[in-house]
Amino acid sequence: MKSIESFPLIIILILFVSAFSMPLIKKIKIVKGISLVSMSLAMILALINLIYVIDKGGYLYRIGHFNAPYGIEFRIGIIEAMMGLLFTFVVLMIIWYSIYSIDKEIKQSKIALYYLLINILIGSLLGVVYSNDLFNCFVFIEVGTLASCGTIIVKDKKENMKATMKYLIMSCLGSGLVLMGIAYLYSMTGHLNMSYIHEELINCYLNYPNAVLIAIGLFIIGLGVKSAMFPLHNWLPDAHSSAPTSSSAILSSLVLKAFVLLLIKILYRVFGMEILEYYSVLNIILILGGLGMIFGSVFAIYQKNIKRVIAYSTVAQMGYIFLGIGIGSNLGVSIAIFHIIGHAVTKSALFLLVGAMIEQTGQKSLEHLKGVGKEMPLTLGLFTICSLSMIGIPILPGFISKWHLSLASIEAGNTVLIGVILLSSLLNAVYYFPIVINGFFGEENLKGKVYKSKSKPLKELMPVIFLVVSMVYVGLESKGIINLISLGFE
Amino acid sequence: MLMFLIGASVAVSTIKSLLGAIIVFMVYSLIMTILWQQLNAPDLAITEAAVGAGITTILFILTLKRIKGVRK
Amino acid sequence: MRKFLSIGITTTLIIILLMGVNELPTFGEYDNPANNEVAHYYIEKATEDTGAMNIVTGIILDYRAFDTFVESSVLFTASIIVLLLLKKEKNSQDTEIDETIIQSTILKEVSKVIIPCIQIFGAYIIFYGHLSPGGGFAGGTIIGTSLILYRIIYGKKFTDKLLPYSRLIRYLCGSIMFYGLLKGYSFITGGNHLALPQPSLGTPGNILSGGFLLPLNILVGLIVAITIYFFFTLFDGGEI
Amino acid sequence: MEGLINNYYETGAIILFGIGFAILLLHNNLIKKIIGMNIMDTAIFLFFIAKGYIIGRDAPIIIGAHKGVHGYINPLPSALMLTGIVVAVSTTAFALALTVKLYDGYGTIEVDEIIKMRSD
Repeated sequence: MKSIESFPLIIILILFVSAFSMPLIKKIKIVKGISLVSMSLAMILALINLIYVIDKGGYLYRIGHFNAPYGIEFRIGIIEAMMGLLFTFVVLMIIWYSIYSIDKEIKQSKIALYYLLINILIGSLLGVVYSNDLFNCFVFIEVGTLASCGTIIVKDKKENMKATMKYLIMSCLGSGLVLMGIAYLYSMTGHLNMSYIHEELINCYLNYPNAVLIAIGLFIIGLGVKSAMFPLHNWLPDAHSSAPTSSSAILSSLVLKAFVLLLIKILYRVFGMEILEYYSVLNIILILGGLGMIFGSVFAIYQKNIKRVIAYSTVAQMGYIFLGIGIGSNLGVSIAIFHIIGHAVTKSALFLLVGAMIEQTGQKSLEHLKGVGKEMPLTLGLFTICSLSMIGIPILPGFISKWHLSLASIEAGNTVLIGVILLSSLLNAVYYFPIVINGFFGEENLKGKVYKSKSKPLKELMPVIFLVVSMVYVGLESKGIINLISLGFE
Repeated sequence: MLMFLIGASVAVSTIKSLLGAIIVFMVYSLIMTILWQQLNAPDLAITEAAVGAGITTILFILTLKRIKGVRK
Repeated sequence: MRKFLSIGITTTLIIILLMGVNELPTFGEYDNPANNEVAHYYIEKATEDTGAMNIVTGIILDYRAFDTFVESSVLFTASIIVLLLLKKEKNSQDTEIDETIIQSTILKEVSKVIIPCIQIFGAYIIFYGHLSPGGGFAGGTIIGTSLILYRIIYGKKFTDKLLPYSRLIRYLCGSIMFYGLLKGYSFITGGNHLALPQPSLGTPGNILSGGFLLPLNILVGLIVAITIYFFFTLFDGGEI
Repeated sequence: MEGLINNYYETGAIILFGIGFAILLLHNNLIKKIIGMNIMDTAIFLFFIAKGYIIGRDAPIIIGAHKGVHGYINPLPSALMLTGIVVAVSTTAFALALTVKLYDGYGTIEVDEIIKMRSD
């Protein structure tokens, strides 16, 4: 049974090594096969690992022959194992979807390299999630950044390049700041391992009052840039809306989440509650999260392009996660992590559905998508379920996280937040409902459209249906999941 | 030496000509190499001399050449 | 306006960060927190544990080898993306772009002597990476540079025959995969406390010592050299 | 203030970091931006290396007999920064390739001109 402990490492190695083999293979079908097989293998291993962790509790896993402060180690708790399963599952579905549609979006010669980049990207994100070593995390972040820029640029259009440039510059700033933060921490403590830094820092943070605060600030800004915290989000809509469908699904549902998770790990594992309370930095995250929730939705209302609407909605949803982190109580952070799960599933389904609509009708703007419900009823039906979750209709995960966030804010004695959450839900409804209503009942555009004329074959929509089903499942099982998370957070 | 580095970096931002900026940056890299050798990090110094001053500069100049080449 | 803004932001940032530096431990002191038992452990045990005389090589290829593995994949990813961006489709344009092959005989004769010297120096840095400063990255860069010189002096046709794209990419992927498997074996046996056979460390100081260090250094050198050559050719013309 | 003068290497590194940051964030030309990024990265490397240095110690390479724990500087920062340099080079290469592509597409490498072209 001991060998199950090395599964996280094996997952990462499988993903990387299978990625390295891809340029050697000429036939695209085999590349797609390798990508699917490696990802499903990774998912199975992650599932076994999760069951093992729930059964036996978390553990530390050393990489190589040397123990923690000298070598690098992974820390696998319930949260990490759960994230591993979530990431591999969502990516598996997205790859499944992309196998049918990717040929239409990018050039034939680039498809093999595209799957290579996706594999490396997911491997690096899992590395960020699992690793317990700050510098190791940094290197993984860099791989992830480069690979995610690569998945945007494959489309080879002008606006892609512009968006990627913006993204690349912003994330270089972010990684520079993170590395500076690591430098500060290293010079204060002499360790790179998160647990050891925490032990050392608890003893000496009073000696360096400013430096610790600056280090916290560097991490928050640096990772905030990468995970689209509110005032630093301006690269996101361009990048996510111009990328190919499957890339924007991955970027929006997973890449941001890995960085948020790293921020949670750094704030609560490296610095710890004591230091955070001493400096009261959490309030800043709280305010920024709240602002992000409202302004993200407000911007989304004014967008004409359907992909940009969903991209801005991501900004708003990231606001919920930051709000959860900022509340600072145990419940708040658990809900933030729960929202990561719910949002990852929902948003990837949304992006895939919108991608399907754009692909079949050839229209991007909301104006032209009126009446799409007649042509593609199943697609729009699934879209409706997902948007209901975003708005917050009971049973679906969006509602559960909003409900518990309100509970957490009452617990923290901050009732203003409930107003913010309500307002944000209302704004969500303002931009999601018109899409659905106009889609089904947009009278003026219905003429000349044949029922189901453009709907996708069922087998191509299967992965999306799986995602939606799992979303409903997450909603139904929310109690168990939240309990598990808070168990893992202890 | 540090003052020189700071001067070089300010110069990079103010120099109008791109080629000039790249060359100043190359000099900056070389000075950085010497500094690291003084700080007893020879591995790093070798790598920086080969990578920072060599490859990065070559890449910059090739880019510049391509950009200028298109303009003609 | 923009200028003032930039100066303002710079000074604020610098002042904020300097406030932190002000409190940090003094430069060059022995009892800084950074020089704790971890650093001492490395200095004391590196030769014994890894067989490397150069402690830095011991750290990057053994203690923190996972970092280095990920880092090689950064390099690999970058080269793939540059390939994605700049590679021209074959026969998309007529290939008769006027290529400036340098016709000087002196240059060719001199380079015949000098380039092998550069390559030998690069190989020396790679092979002695665990004994003296240097290692895979520096040595690989130097060899890559020598390949670039070949291309500059002898022209594209010569290097295309010598180093065709398909062979290079095969070497690149092969070496990085081999690296991953080799290190993966070592990681997993180490992490599970399995007593599977490991290469012997040999006498410290010999070139054939240090277990995995020498092959790893060679692989890293190969990866870096090919990547550097890729970068050059892609930036130069986009054809490889 | 005394801390700043004692830590003069770190102070210099921070100033360089700030300058690189400003160039990266505010300069208009893409090539200059990339140079700024490189300056920022090398500044951080300098900071790290300065943290590992101990006055009067040798480089961490054992030549002849082992001098014991008190003979060598801290080797860890060098090892970390070796990784960092390679990462920086990869990012630089990517950014430059993107610059070339952008130039092919838009015919300029000034950022605000590129952004203006959206409205066309």
